[in-house]
Amino acid sequence: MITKLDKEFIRTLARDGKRENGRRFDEFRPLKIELGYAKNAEGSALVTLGETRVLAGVKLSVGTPFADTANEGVLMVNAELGPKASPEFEAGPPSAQAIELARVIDRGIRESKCVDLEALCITPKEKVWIISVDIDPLNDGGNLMDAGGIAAIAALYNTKIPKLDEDGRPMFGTDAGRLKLRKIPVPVTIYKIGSAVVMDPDFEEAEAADARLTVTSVDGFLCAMQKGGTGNFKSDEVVRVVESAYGKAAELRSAIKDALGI
Amino acid sequence: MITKLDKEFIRTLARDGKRENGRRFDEFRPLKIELGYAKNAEGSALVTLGETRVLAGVKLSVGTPFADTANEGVLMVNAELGPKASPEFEAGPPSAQAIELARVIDRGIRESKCVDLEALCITPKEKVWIISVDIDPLNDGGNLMDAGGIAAIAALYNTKIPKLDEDGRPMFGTDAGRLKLRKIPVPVTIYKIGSAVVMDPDFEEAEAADARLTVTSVDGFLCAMQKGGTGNFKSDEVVRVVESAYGKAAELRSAIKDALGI
Amino acid sequence: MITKLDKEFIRTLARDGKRENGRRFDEFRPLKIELGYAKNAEGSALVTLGETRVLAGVKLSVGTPFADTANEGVLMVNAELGPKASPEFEAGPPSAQAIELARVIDRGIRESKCVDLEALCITPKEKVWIISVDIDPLNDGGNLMDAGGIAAIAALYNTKIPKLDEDGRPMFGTDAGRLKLRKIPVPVTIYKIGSAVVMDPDFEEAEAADARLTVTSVDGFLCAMQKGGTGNFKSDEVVRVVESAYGKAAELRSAIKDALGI
Amino acid sequence: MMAEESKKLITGGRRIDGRALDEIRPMAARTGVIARANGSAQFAMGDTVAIAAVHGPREMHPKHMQDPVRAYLKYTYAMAPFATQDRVKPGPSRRSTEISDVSRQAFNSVVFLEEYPKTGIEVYVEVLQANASTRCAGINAASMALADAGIPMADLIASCSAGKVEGQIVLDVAGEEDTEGEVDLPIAYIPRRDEIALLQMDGLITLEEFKKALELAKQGCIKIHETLVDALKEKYRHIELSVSSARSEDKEDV
Amino acid sequence: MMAEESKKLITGGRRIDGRALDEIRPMAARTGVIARANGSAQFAMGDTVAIAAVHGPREMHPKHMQDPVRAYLKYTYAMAPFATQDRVKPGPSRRSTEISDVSRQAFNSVVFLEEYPKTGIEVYVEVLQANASTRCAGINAASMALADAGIPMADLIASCSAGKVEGQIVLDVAGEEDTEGEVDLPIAYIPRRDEIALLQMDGLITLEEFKKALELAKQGCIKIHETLVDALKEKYRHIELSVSSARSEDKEDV
Amino acid sequence: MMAEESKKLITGGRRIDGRALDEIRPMAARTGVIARANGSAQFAMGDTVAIAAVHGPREMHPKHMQDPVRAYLKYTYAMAPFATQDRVKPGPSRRSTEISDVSRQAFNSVVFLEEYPKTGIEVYVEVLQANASTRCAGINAASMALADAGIPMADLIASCSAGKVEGQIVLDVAGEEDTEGEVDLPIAYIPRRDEIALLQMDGLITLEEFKKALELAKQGCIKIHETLVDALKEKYRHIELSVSSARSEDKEDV
Repeated sequence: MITKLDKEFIRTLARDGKRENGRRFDEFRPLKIELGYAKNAEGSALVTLGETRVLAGVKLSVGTPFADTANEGVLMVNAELGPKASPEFEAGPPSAQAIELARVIDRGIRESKCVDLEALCITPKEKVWIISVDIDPLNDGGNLMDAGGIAAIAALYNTKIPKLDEDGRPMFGTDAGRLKLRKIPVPVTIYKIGSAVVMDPDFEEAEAADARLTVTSVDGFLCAMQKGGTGNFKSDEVVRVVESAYGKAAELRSAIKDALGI
Repeated sequence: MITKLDKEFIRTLARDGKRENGRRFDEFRPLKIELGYAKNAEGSALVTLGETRVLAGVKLSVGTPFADTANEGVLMVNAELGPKASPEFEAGPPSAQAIELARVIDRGIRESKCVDLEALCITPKEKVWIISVDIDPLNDGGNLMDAGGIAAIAALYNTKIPKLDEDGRPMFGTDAGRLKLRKIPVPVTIYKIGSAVVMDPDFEEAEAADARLTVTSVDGFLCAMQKGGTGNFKSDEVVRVVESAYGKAAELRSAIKDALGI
Repeated sequence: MITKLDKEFIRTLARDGKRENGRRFDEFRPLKIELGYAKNAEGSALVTLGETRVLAGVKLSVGTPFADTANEGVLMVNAELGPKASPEFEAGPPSAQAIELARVIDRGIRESKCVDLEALCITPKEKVWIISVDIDPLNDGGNLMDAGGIAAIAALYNTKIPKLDEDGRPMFGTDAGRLKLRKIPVPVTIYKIGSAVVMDPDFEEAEAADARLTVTSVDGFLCAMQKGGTGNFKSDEVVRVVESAYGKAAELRSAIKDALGI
Repeated sequence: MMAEESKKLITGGRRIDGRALDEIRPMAARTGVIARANGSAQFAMGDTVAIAAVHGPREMHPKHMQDPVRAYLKYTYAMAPFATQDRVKPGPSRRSTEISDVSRQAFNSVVFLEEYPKTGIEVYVEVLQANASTRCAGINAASMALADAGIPMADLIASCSAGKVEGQIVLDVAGEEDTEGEVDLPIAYIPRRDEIALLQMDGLITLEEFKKALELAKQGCIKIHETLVDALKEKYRHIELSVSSARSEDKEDV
Repeated sequence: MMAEESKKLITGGRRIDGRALDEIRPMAARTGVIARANGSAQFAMGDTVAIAAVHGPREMHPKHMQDPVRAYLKYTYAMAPFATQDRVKPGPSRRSTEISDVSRQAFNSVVFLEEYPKTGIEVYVEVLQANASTRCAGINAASMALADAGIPMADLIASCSAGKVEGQIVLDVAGEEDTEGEVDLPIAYIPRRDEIALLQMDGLITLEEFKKALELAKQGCIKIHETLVDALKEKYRHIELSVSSARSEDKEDV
Repeated sequence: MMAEESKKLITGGRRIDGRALDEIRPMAARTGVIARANGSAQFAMGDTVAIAAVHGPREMHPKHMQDPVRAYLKYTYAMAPFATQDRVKPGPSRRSTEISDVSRQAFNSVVFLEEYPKTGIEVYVEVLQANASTRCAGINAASMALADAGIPMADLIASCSAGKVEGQIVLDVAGEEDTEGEVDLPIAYIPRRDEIALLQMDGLITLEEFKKALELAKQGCIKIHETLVDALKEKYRHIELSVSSARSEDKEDV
């Protein structure tokens, strides 16, 4: 946690249009994506945004589909805010914060329909691929939501589908082809500090914020949103903020595509 | 919790043959049963006993039978004492009190054999109906045991069995016939306050009681009993108390039948 | 827990080559094995080592094998340090101590290959025997590790495999033959008290110890080891200690064989 | 398959349940439904029914969570096991944990928590019947229950969802619109401050559509806010009546 | 099927295991079986065996559960994993939670808890072998263990069950009577006060049959009470012996 | 089957990955990898990678676990869900609980806990990639992280495993050696004191083989110890550089 004084300082700066780190309000820290960082995952990516580092890993397994989507694979996103990443995180079952992180990233991916779940059906009603995306923050330097969302999509992009043995069990390490992504959903979270709105806060800025709005979008469409924090947005402010998040996502998307070599 | 003084007052009144609410010792509060209160349940009933309100809902699903009763459906009763119903109830896994409530109601229903479990077999050894009865107290105004037991049996009486689709899964909202009840088991709990024994206590009376005995009966037979509380009954007192509970149950049963339109 | 003074006393004695109980450093308390102590178990043994009493029970069930050992039965060892056995043990899920106890005993049995798991396959890939060994300490008088390990192996030796009914379910109480043991793995734990090393400590000695090393062995081979405690062993000391544990195990093994009537 | 394709959710500006695009389902709002709570309410919009109880302000447990300068607001959203087609296992789920958390944050901005330092104010919401927009119904019930408990707030929060169904923006999605529709956008709104206290969105929507949906949801909240206020007035009318009749009795005594 | 029908549980006034209708299975009772407990005992009736340990009175954890005027009595009933045909998963179940609770309430009425304010008295019962009436065996073991721990009680509680088998009222149901019988009625009884401290009943029984079964169970408890008392006397006999021999040694010292 | 039999793990004194019998896989060690921890490090041996963070010394929660004379050392070993072939369910397992406990005990003997009474020192180890010897890699990472946090220790602990593969004693088992090999013997060693702080062993091994394996593992630990020291020197070199450059700046200021 940061002190009341630090919080005040950040808010005063923000009122004057400034950030302690010298960045513009809508300026992200340098983004770095390392694909294949975790070799036992079918896909993985380490995303660095300044001091923030988030590792995402994708594991595949074979299981039964849900009854109401009997011809589709299953996608699950999980996040743990393990105490290694921050002195604030506690051991134990996922906190509300970790659950929100996972669910917001999950919805961004799911609603964008970027993964063709029908292509992950092996035998209708019986066998489908289960995709588990695990978000593992290594250091919480602020803005885990965006870093985690980018790590998840990069890890999915990096995913190789294993071949199946004669009993229909995956042979890990083999490669029967890449998981195909139809779109690149990108989350951008806007933080409200006093009356200012900033992007990609570092840890102290995130702590000083009153509210945040995560907007995940693909080309042409918003696909998921989530407001958080005990402060609020005016209703016209929401519209402005969503527009700027959508614009920034387009910018980030081309950086991500460069990093992925698309 | 009530104060020691309130407790003393209730006990003194009871010694003099009186109740603060003016009722006779064996007098129940007005009983009201609203069937079908929860529309997404296959059966439901809201039971009102004075300030006490208990909602019971029945959900059906298809599952595998237990190995030792391969030709029978499965009946399960569950109760949660969620904090909404009383400032005394705590969040978290079911307390001993909630477990006892569920199990005593469960035994009353099960031992009476009022539900024909064999009629709930779909395919022997493979597929049977699973009946889940959930007891959900909305307000704990005393005597949850009897209100809950009546709500459970009324909800079962209200239950429609859904049709099955071609994959053998229930089509919720459809109606393939009523769940048939062969009997109406009714629990009556006797509370011992000092040397007095009262029925249907309100919250304060229940708190002031030393012991209680729940007697569930059907026409001609007792079917389940449970003593609770840290006080005791003399052995001849038990016999008298059981007799009066059995008598009162017959009285309540005709009121219930009226309410159910039987 | 024992007092600091008691601890000091035990350590001082040990420095002088003595034990309060008068035993030699490498002297076990009298060992007693009662087979078949728990009649509803397929196999059981109550082991007494002085005041220490440990009951082990074996239950068999039919289940599916692990995918990577599709032709083998499954062996599981579990231990609970229930509060009955000691004022120090707490209620709740297994403590780290209980988990270690179970896992060390498990490895001793598993690595010795004394149980022929392939003989426990009923139908490859589909049905195998699941052997659950439960370690249930009745009184913690020190050295639960060795007493528990001996109880486990004696209980396995005592195990009758039930016949299967026409549905392939075990008919408990019937006898289709004994579980065969190919070897008798015996754990011996060496405790380091100051610079002394003692075997089979009573409760106070175990509390006063800095470190321990459990060495499980069969004829000719070590099969599992585990160091515990916040103190350490010098590296040459480890070698000496392992040798003496191996020697003592041979001695105990013949006592155990006598008790089992082999 | 063909049958499904031919089934239209919107025909001639009317929805499958007969509503206009900007029409909320019939509402029912009532306070004082749980006698042993400090405050309580039940709120229904169509077949979605939620009940809320408020305990406190009371001593906060565990003690280390006491805040010396304000009350701690706890908000628990839960489903009755029989509220949906498939039975809901009791106990918190990931979904309910998230909804509880965003709802708690929404109320944090209106409840005057500083008035009750060191205490806990506990809001328990249970969905008795679910047909879409359950978090909205829960917030509306909780709003009334907090008012019923006499806990001071800057305003009543009202909550409503908009959605996109067959390409059209509609208010208060329900039934097949929920399962077949393209977008769900639940918000919570504070009319007096024109503030959005909760906002979640799922599904593909353009910026222009979003603006339209947000505005529609806001208008829905304003209507719901009126309903909540009316229900609370009803309560106070009863109290007033009792007070006046008490006065009459006083007179008779004289 | 035919075989089952022809199998009679009662023939000529004798039960399948040879007992008379009002006969308890052979009992074995022993104290001091767990050296590191303050008090302990093992009680068997036929193939049902329970062991009990008592820790305390000792400081109560967690502190907020301390009662300033009396000890808190904790009672935990558990099954050993290998006590039944199907392995019992360790940890509390709904069944064991209920049995623990009704047993705790029973002992609350006889233990002089006021003698040890702020402390906890913890009773741990484990069923090592189950063949019906396990809660009864547990209570009998716990009774002795509490006495063995020197904790003052108004009386020893004794527990026994009656049942209805092929229409006849029998004492101490066991084996196939348990699975095939019609009624199970476990009670706990305090002879000195003629009080019923625990009573549960399952199965269809008439009022008249119930009266008969209750009376039979009560008589069973009285017999068991004698067994418990004898087992405790045995213990004190040992202590007396040790004391006298200690005295002899004293003399020798002189 | 035949293929398996013909596959040799050791041929001509060389292992399947080309290493000599007494050769450790390539190592990579780095400190300061988690900015918000007091100390942190990452350690890799071949494809086994572990990361460690140290928080504290800081106030110990819960309070009743505070030790008035020394710090409480907490050690948590965990696997990333994607660290192995089959996904690892998050949360502690029996395996991870045991490894955490024996690792904690090992560090207890070197950390000067008396310097920080009443506090907690928390070590969190996560295996990012598992290819055998994960507890060893974890201990090596933790050793560096503790040093990086400036927590005084008698020595750095180094950890390595030996094994028996096709009857031969080898150092740092990996890959198919782990699944097909006969014995795994992980140890943790404190070179300055010649003490074994952790020792576990699985598999059939003779006394003579054990002596040889223990000696080999010890030699492995000594080599790893050098790597850890070098990585820490690297860190201090950076600090020194910063300090000298800071001094230069100071000068310039003058």
